Amino acid sequence: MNIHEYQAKEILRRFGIPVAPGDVARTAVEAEGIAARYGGAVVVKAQVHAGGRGKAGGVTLARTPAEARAAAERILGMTIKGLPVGAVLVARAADIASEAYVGIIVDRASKRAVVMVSPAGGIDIEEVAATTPDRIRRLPVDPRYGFLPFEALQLGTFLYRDAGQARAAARILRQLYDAFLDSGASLAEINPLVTTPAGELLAVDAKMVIDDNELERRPAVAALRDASAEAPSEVAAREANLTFIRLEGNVGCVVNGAGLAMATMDLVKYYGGEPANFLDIGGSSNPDKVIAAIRIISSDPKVRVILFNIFGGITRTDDVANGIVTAVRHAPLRVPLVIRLTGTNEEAAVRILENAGLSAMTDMDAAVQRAVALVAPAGSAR
Amino acid sequence: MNIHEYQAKEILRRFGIPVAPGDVARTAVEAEGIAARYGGAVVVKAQVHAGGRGKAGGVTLARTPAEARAAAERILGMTIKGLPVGAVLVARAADIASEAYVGIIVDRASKRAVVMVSPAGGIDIEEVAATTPDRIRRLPVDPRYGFLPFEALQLGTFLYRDAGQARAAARILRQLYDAFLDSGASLAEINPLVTTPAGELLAVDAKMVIDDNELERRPAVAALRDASAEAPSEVAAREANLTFIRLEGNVGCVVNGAGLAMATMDLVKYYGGEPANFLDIGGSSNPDKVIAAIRIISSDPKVRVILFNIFGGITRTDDVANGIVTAVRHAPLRVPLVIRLTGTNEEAAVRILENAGLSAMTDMDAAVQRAVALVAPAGSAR
Amino acid sequence: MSVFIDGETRLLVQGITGRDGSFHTRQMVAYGTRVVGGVTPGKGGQTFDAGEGARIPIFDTVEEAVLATAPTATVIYVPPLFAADAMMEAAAAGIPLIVAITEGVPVLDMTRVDPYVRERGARLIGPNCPGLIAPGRSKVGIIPGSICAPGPIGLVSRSGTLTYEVVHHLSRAGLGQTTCVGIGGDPINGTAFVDCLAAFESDPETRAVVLIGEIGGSDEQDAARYVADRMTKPVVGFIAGRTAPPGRRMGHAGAIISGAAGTATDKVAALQAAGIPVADRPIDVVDLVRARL
Amino acid sequence: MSVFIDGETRLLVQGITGRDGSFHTRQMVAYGTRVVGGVTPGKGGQTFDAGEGARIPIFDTVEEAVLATAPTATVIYVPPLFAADAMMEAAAAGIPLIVAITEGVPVLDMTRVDPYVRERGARLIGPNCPGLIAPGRSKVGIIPGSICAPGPIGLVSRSGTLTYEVVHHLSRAGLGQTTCVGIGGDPINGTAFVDCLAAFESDPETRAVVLIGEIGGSDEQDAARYVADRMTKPVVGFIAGRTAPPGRRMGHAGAIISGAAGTATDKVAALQAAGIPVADRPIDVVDLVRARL
Repeated sequence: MNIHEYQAKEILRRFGIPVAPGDVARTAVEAEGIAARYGGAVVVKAQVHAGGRGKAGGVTLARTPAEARAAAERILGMTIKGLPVGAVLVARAADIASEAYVGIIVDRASKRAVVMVSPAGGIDIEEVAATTPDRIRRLPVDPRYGFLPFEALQLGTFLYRDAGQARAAARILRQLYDAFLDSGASLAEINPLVTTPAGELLAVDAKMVIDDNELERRPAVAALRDASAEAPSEVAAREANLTFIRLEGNVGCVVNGAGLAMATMDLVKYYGGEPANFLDIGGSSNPDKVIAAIRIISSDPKVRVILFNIFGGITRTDDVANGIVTAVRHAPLRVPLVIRLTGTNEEAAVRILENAGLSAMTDMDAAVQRAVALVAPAGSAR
Repeated sequence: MNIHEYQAKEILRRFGIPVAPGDVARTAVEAEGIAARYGGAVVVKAQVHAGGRGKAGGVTLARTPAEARAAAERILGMTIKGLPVGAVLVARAADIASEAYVGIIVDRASKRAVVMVSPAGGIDIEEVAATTPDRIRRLPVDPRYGFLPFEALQLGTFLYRDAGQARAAARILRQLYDAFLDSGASLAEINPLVTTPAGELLAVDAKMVIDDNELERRPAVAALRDASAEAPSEVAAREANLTFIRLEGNVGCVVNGAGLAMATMDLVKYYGGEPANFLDIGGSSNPDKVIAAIRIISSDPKVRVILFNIFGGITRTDDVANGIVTAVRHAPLRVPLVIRLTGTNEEAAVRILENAGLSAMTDMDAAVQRAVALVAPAGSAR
Repeated sequence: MSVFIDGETRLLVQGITGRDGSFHTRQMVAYGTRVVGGVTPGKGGQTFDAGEGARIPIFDTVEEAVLATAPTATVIYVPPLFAADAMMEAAAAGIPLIVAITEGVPVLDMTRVDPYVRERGARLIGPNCPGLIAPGRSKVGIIPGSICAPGPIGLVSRSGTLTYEVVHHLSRAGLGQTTCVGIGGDPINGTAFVDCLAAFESDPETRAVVLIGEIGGSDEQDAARYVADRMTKPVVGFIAGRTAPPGRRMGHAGAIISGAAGTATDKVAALQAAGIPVADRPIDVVDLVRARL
Repeated sequence: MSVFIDGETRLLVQGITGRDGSFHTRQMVAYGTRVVGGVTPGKGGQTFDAGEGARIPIFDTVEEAVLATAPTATVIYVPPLFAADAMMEAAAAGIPLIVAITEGVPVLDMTRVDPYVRERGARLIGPNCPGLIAPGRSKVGIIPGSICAPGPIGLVSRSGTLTYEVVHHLSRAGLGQTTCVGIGGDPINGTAFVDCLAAFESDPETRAVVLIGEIGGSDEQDAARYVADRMTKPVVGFIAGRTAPPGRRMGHAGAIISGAAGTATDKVAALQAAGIPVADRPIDVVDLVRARL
């Protein structure tokens, strides 16, 4: 789960990290008020779950409250990478002497949380890794001992020659690690961590991603979810317990299992089509999930066919068939349906579908080919 | 550092452990008020840093507020093992179906915190260990992983057949472990952990000992110290940064180093004397410590000679000599002084002492023999 | 022979009375797996009716179950927030093979489970995996027995139903399996491709191996290196997720492209560079395998 | 030969600019110890004047010091609440011998240090110990060099000044030492009596060993068992605390009688049962040793 910059900063503040003062505004008037309260220059920043908001014009320096109001007015009307901007962070502009990067991710190779720091802050850390890897230092944290003080000081010393700054950075790193663990995060970063002309360290931008699997035991973190900042179809899918990702094609896919779902998309592409989505109904064969899946995919105007690919193992294919029949009965589909079912209770499933006037196939390749043919201009199918 | 039962119970309550309701009283009237507030029967318990307070008459059941007042009146006047009782805990009496023991200590053999449980609660756990060791289960906690839920449930299952009680005990054990770690304890125990007739678990008595070395970084825990509950001479010694333990003999000992201090006491005994104390002035040769040591030992009316045994390594013997001279000058001693000094700056030390009319020896055995001879009835020295 | 499990495997089921645990215990017993005990705290002393006349004793703790039933493997169906504790409990009790089916285990929990299990010398498969099956001998987990057949192919996969699809094709083509292992789709799991490849390499019955990978991480690249350096038996690959967009989690917590190594393109290239043919479609695995037997 | 250290030992000093660290660094340099570097965070790049013309480079971290000076041992004088971190830092940097002088380290800190150091294969001596000295070769810690003399006796002790008392008697009687090791008076320390006995047993120069124990714990009993089972060289013992009352901490955090095994009586009996003569007085150690050479 993504959380907004202002939410991440609130968490970091709670763990003692010095963060540039700022407040969130949902209207231009609010933004003006915040800017007036701070007095000096502020930065107005779009709060949106998309990278590259700076390039998209979602970050603006404002020297007066009036400028802040105008900036907020403009940014609150924007859509960045398909996502509407519902809030802006109005933060006091910091004087910057230098910028560093500090971040923590879960690293699959070492199977540990890895703390990464670089004195080359303010830019994308992956770019630093690609161009000047010696300017990054990585420390995998042994989960059995935690992030030790001397380890933090090693990293602080890598970032700053000044002993006081190195110590301050070590403290911030350990606070960041505590915030990371306490929030059940899979990523937490401060970029840039700014040094002011007076030598103080200050977190000027912050990002945290929460492991979805942690949310059940961390209700306070789960409450940070801003559904208004997500695509409505993905919100609907999550509420129905489906894993759904919208893509650009026109072949809607409903599959059980993530690997098979990806393989189905790949096969659509292989036969010359373009998948409209990734959708995994999971192992359960709850008919409600099937109904929700059809509704969500149908709501995408680009979709021109819906392809079911169900391999019944735990999933009972007759349950899926019942879900399809119920969905179609309640709201007739505007696009054709191609259904592939095989495995557990396959015969019953086929009977259910045929009784409802629907036909089913048992071969994956054949089903994908038919779905692609239904959307392809005549003669263009592979 | 010892803390009182009522203080330990406050800590356990903060960690979520169900504790029998109770409040501390420093006067009989307060005790009566607390009993009146609870309504039913209460137990009035001496808050004193000494074991065996039950046998000493420091724990009394009171059925009415008047009885509670009378009990408090009596107990607040008591001295248990030389320590005056300054406060009583007035706790609601619990109905008891069964009693268990749960405790955590730091175990030197496994180098770990060890959680110990026994369904034979209410009695001294060392007695259980000696007589029915199979009724105790011990679990050394791996500090790298902490006390794991399944480990706690194993112990809970050992204590109770009932699944709900086993789970409740597991929860209490983990809370106790958290309290133990958070307080920097070297011991934390609940004895008895009572099962009420309704099947609820309740901590009826609690004990915690804090590692002195933890106090500097835990000011809230350090603030629990009740100096009024300690022997005044030990309070004075602690304030002077001396390690001091009062004993029953009449040969006062001032030594640098714990091992040498014990060996000196042993040698006093070997030559037929009785040491009056253990006193370690530590590695520093701060003259103030020497002065405080002489004052503390002199205040014991039993002491009839003061024996210095100083082996100068880090400790500079001339500093010790200066401390002795200063102390004697300020307040002439009522008892003779035997001084053994050897090692660093020995010659200077001897000169300082001789200039002040004091004599010094360099041999430990000779010095101890002389000290013992000074207090022994003629002809009884070995 | 099969790898990791065989007909002698004595299986414990953690979470035997739960919805998934009870269903799959009956499936496993029906398949012939020797399920010797189950664990559900608070139900110790009861028995579980696994069908076919099998009554399986239930214990409160794994420790008790181990003392009473001497299992050689355990399978875990407990809810995600309790799964890490269950894996550690199994390792602490000395069970050498731990198969964690549970999906949705927090990844930070797994950072602690990994060294704990390793220190105790146990093998963890999963979590978020379908388990494994040695066709005709034993099944541990949820892979449907009906689609498998005994034979000379070893199969290892990061996914569930995609595995079934491929196994189904293989079985229908007469290419039975020594063992099918699902290692799971999480970013941190206990057993990697290379562990399974090593096991298949030293299993005399296995004559060829099918490796089914997907986007995310670099486990396939590690496998490619291992095959090139250490394996004599033929390996055939399939990689799911060629059409997956970067930065989005494709269902599995581990199936997310971040960095070039995570892409299907990179993985396919790595496998091919190691001499491993990669199937374009699941069904193409059959011909690629057959050509190498 | 000596044990654990010798004339080739390259020593790092953690906390070199502190009150104790600076004083004892000068003492060690004066004794001839090869002090190659020091660590004080924030003073990296400076040098420490150790007297006798020795200017020792200071580093911010142990890691940097190790890269620049390749120490084979480190001695720790940092304040008690930072000592555990210093020990772990030294072990992480790969230093094989860590001598922690600091007194007052919280015992719960030591429960974490112990496995950390062990996993990295380092030997920890202390904390709360006087360190060790190989007379005429090297000294690491605070044992006064003036009371020691080279010779054939190995000495191991839980205490500081009591050790000096005994060493003083030995040296004056012409019984010099290969090495004197103070293992420290805390309940949890890195090196036990048995570790030192093993080292002395395999050191060709050591001809007899003196063991100075005290009340608390059962390290002396372990030592007695070890001597009976594994040692060929004569061992002489002394136990302090025969007059100590139970339940009171006699200065050392570890010197507290709790349970029968912690008493001096029990320890003396265990040593004697293992054939180890136990001196009544410190000075009696001399005759007991002499009789066995």
